[in-house]
Amino acid sequence: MEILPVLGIPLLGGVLLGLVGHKRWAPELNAFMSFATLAAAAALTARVIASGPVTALEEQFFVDPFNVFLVALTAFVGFTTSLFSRPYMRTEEHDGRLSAGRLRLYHSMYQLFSFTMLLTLLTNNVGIMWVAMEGATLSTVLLVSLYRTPASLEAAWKYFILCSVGIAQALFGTILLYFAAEKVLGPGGTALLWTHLHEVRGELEPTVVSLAFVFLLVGYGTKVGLVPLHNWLPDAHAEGPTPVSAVLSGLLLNVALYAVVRSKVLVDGALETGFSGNLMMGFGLVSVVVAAFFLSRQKDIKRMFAYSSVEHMGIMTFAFGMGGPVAAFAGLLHMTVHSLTKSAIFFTVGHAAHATGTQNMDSIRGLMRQSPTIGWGLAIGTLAILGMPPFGVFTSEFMVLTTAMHEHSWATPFLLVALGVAFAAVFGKVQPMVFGEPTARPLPHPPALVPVFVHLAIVLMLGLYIPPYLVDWYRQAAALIG
Amino acid sequence: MSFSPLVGALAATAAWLVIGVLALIPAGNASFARKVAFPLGALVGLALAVFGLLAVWEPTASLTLVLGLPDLPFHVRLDPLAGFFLFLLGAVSAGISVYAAGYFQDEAPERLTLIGLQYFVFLAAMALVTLADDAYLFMVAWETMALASYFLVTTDHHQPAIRSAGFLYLLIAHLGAIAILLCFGILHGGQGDYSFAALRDAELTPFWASVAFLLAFFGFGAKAGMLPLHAWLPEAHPAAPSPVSALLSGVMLKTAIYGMVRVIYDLIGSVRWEWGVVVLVIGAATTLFGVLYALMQHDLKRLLAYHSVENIGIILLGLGMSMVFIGFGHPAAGVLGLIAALYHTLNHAVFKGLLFLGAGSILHRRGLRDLNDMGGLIRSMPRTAFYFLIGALAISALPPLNGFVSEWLTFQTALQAPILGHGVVRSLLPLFAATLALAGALTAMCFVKVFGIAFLGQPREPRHPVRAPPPHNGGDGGPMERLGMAWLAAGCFVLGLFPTSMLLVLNRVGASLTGWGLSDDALASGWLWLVPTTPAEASYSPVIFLLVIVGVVLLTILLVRRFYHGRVRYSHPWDCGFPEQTPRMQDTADAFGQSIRHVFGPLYLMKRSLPGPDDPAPKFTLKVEDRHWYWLYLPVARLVEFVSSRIALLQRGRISIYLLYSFITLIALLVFVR
Amino acid sequence: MNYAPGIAFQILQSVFVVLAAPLLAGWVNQCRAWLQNRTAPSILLPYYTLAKLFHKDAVIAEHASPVFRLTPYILFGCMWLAGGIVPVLATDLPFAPAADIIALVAVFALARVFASLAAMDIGTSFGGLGARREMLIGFLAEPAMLMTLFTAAFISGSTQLTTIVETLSRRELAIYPSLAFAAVAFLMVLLAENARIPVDNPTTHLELTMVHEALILEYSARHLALVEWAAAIKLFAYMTIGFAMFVPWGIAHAGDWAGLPFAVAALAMKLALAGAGLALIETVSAKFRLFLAPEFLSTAFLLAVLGMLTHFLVRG
Amino acid sequence: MADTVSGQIVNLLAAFLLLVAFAMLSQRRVLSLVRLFAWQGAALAASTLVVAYTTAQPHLYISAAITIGLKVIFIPWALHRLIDRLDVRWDVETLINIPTTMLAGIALVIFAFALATPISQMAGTLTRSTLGIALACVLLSFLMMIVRRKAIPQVIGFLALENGLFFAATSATYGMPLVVELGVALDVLVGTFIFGIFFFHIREQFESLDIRHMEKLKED
Repeated sequence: MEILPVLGIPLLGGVLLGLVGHKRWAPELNAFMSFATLAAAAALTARVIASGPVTALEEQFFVDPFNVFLVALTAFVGFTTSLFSRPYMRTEEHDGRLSAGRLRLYHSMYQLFSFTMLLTLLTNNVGIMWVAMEGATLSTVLLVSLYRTPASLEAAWKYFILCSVGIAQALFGTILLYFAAEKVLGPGGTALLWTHLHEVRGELEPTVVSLAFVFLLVGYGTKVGLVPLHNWLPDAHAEGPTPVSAVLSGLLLNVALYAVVRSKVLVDGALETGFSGNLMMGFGLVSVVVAAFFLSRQKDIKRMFAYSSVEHMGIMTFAFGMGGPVAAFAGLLHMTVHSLTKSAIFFTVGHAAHATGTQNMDSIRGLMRQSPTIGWGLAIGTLAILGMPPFGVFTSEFMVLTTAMHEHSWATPFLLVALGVAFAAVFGKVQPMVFGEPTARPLPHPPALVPVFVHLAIVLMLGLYIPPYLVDWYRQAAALIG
Repeated sequence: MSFSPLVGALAATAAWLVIGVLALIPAGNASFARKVAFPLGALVGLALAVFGLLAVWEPTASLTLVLGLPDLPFHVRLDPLAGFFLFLLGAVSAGISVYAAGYFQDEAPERLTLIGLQYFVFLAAMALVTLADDAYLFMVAWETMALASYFLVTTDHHQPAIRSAGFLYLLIAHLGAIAILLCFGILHGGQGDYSFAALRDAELTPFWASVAFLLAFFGFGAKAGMLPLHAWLPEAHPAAPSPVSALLSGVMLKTAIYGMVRVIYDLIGSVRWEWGVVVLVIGAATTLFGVLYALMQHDLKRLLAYHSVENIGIILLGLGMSMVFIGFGHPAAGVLGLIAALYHTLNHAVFKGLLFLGAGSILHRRGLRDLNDMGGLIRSMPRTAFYFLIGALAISALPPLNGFVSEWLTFQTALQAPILGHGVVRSLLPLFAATLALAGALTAMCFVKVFGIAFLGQPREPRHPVRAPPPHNGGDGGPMERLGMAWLAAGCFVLGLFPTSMLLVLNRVGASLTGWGLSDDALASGWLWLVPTTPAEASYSPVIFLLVIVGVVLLTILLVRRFYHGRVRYSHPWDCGFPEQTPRMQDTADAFGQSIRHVFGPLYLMKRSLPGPDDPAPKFTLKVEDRHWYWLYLPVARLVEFVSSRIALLQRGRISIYLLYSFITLIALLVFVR
Repeated sequence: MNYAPGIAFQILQSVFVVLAAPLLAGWVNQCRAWLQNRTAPSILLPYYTLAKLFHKDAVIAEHASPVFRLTPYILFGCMWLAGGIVPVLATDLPFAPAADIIALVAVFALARVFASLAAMDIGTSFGGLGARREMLIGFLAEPAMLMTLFTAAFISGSTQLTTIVETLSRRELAIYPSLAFAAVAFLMVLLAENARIPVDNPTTHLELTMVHEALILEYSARHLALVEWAAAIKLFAYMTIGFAMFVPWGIAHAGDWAGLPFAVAALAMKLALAGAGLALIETVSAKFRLFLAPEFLSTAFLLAVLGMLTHFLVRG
Repeated sequence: MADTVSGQIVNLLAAFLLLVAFAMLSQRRVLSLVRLFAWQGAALAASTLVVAYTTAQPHLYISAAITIGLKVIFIPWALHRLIDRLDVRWDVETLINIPTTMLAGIALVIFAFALATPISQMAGTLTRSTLGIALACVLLSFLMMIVRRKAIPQVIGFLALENGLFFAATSATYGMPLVVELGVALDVLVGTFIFGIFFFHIREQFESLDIRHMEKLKED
């Protein structure tokens, strides 16, 4: 049973670090636990590739090509973020911003957070998925307010209130789904299991399911950061410590979108009309355009990249909204390359903020001159996230744009204008930071930049050549999404 | 698979990439990059040129690589058009790489390794753009080219001006790429994948074909420096190190022209004459604007960049005429126009590369960049002066060099106007030829100014601090630099004196695109006479030109020495008897352009500061600005600023408002669902 | 066709043009003197000045570059080539296909560029002034010149001077409105290019007004002789281009020795009339200030364009 | 079956729950707000017990027990202690005056009923008619969160929202499976605990629990 270690290790890590999180070697333990999770996830992935979808513990857990690659991605980025957080947290402690006690909280919450995310991905029970999602929110709220500054408290409060209310609506959606399923599958626990729901989705009651989808979309949409519901995202991602921002931007948004797509699959089966697809496309398009115009007014670097996350989540939602094998393939690929690139960017941003002592973009200058690795990492990462070929982000954007052009040609001009404005805004701000006379000071602890260049190398590879097993992995998942 | 030019070209591109990566090795004070990389790159360039030429004569070869998207692997194709542009890329980059070997000798190792990597990635990307046969590989190569050249332009990024130039360059390149992507989308029409073959046989309604044309024209035009979207070119090209500026101006602009020809002639196929008129109007405007603003510059590299804008205008004139003729159903004259445009593309690559290398030598050896600081350089840099003179004569379209041949062909195309049916267009065409003549004459004036002020006359004392102290004796460049310049100068001569060989190559390219070739007695005219249509109509023999002039010059010198004594007496310059002759009494670069400012006054946006009568330190400053900044670029920036400030109201910071947004969205959707 | 007579004719014409040019210059000076009722210098005066100059020692500035010393020979070579191409005595010469009218205009442009460069070489203020003014007039005159030549090219369907002469001389004596416009435009361009009175005074040394003189200020002895000779040939060539386009009758065909004496006579008569006309224009009009030259030449350009448009409209 | 005694009792309790929701919306003092919340919890527990008794579903007893334990005893007690420790006794200001909020509330109830009627016909459960009321409770507590200016009333609004959801679950489908019920209850518990921590931090940073201090993170 490969599923249990994948969930057990982070839970154990959370508890263990809860006890010894304040010790000097706590970051190493944290990294080791994340590595163990990665190893377990790799074993699970190998098994799913070999023998197809797996269910465990009398169908409470379910793994198919769609969520196994997300599990692998979550474990991998979780591990690289833990590597990055070692020097980062030590520098924070060295600068006196964090006490040992808070580090203990940080490390235990970090492991619990990856546990909740993996649980959301692996569970077959839609209710448990909601509970795990709520757990993810709870575990990161304290992390966002780790610094106890007025700004971080405000960010955490907004994050907690908005997300809890959002997720509460998702619970109502889940209840309606359960209600519609129970009429077909009869009472008992099986009505909440996604596999059963998937088989019987044709016979679900259309009106109830569409109502449920509205609540689910608005609920989980708040967690994804779609525009009218996105207000918490820039504050939460900017005020928390950078490893938290990296994990939030890189992974939590993907998991939320995974939940939305899972419910879209069910709703599509129930309703013949493209109701759910159009809704997601609408939200996606509005998110891309509004986020693009937000970018040019930012002063704080992490807030800017948070808005960039909103924009990319908009693109993914638009892609999954369009439906069809190519668009779904593009959405999955975009999920992967976005989380890899965005986490790499946050790593460099973390080190840059430490080197210059501020997150205000106007006073960060000459990174390349001060420390070429951080400078080049940020430059290449920014170019990758802006969709410049030969990086993978362009590949998925190319597929999204080309499919959009001949299915929904009315949407393409908006997308292209948004991409152009986003490029001008972000690159206009990052270029002066990377070039010019340095304002940075050397870091007390050497920056861990190996993860950055590993991520960017993978994204570059995905831009030029997607390995065949990854291709049919995505294809099966895309067929599943339909 | 058998060895074909396509495989050879791919091997050359791969070789460039390998050299680029190897150049990163910092061992031994970056010895690989310093000593081996650039000459090796030049050899690979030559090989690529040979493969390009071979490809023109061989049937089209195509290949699919294993890289790329799962359902759209990279397609690669080498047809005569791609072969010609590979030849251009290979030959010109060979000369520039040899020059770069000498130029980058004394670079700091960490800068040199980066320059080496980006330089060869840039070359490989350009080769890939020419070889690409599907929309995805084309876009990847296109933007990698923009990216690599961006990092080259911002090598010494400590100057704020260079940073803003780099940003503007990459921004407009990216917007252009977005327009091209949209054009491919429209061409696609819905079925099949995105390979060029599928795009070719997707039939389009005239409306969508025109939309695709406009998108392609402005997308590639943005990269070529066409009028409304040219503002980045005079900023970005001078900012780069000189060999890179030569590559940017000489070769990269040509990949934009290649893209334009590939999309309009090959992918869209059915060319309409209205498009030709649009291209002609914008081409004429670009030409005149480019040369008139070049005359106003006193920064040498900025002047050369404006001339690139002008020459792109000339190429567009040729293309426009060819599209008008093809649109009206006269493909024979259309092919002549296309050949004139492609010939000028090659010529411009050669002589603009040579001029930038010359400017590079002056900057590298003497640290001088502003024309008002130069003077009398011919005495200390005779060889550079000689090569620069050849480049100047070539760009001014003076016989017997190559610049004249392509302008002459463009004039011949214009003179085919009477066969057109449409009254207005028939009389418009010669007017466009007149703007070409005006631009040619103005270029001649501009390069008299450049050569006269920079190389001739007395050395002026530099007003701007000399940035790079001259590392050597301030004389001519090293052997490699001279070899690079000699190669391009020889190119000017060969292309000027033996145009018929290149005409045959271009005829095949034209035939592969439009299915029509030149008339057979044009092709049978032997190497001595260049005949575009029929010998009776027009013919031109550059060889006889040169022989007669050189013969007469030698004959006169002999006769004068024989019959009359050759005695010479050296004394002070006469200057109507004025005794104290100081260098400050010579013309400055701005003074030379004064008559142009007088004649074309309203075109310029002049900011002038005249000293008062009792000003102890009178200082006259003149700044000529480009109106387009105020017509197009700043209004767009202000619009984006306005929209984003309106949207920023969405995030006012109050949590109750955020909750309200969520609530209203929920209620709205629920109402919509019911 | 056998080349012998063609080459013989070619050499004959080239030598004839080079030798006759100073005669034409002398004739124009003589006519001007009579019109201004002063005693005219001998018609051979230009030959004497050339001979005198060739005997003197050349005085050159210390730091003159090779460009300065080579330019007189290059100017002479260019004008010699122009003389060889234009059908002065005979059409269909071996050199004729070497260059058409566009190449001819380019040859004059080449000569102008080298003259300006040589003027700037010594680094005196007058050299720069002369070069700037020469290029100003040059870049305005070239489009006008090309448009006049285009009109003739459209009528005869070719840009080769030989074909133009043959088609125009065979046509019956009809007055072409387009050619009339082109002729006036050509005359204005001729005046500007050869530094005649309305645009520039060939004989003046007044610094403020001189254009052509400023270019050759630094030359002396044999270099000055060659430059003056080239200027004379240029005037001769311009006149013969005018004859070829507007009064083409009487030019012999290459190779028929019988037609030669008649061609020479016809040429002499045309040149005499043209020289007198030029002298008349010079005495009647006064020199513009420099910045009226652009208006003068843009009217020339407008007339040429009008000529071309009438050709299209009238010809239909 | 619908009009049996238990059905009437459940409807009665549902009506009481709606009344409490309205009362909370218009309440001025924090302490009475907490007491109303406790009553709401009690009503919810009672209805769960009735449903458990009539449909003899064992897990409903457990869920009723959890509700009583959590929402009637522990959370109100915790809130009381917090209010004493933070001595936030003064009454609660609202953004919009009470009458307009009440009108909005009524509109929301009507909308909720219009939305829920098609679904309740299909529901086979005894308490299907109360689905509309549950949805109304959810929307009302949502509105309460929007209009409150202090942190604690906002949190109480959120907890009322959770109550509404629990009630919807029991009325639509006789409650969620036990493991989900436990999970949700755990989340609510941890949520309240974290809210408590936040109250102390906010109090320490801003000296008051007024949310208007927390408006600095915005786009200028």
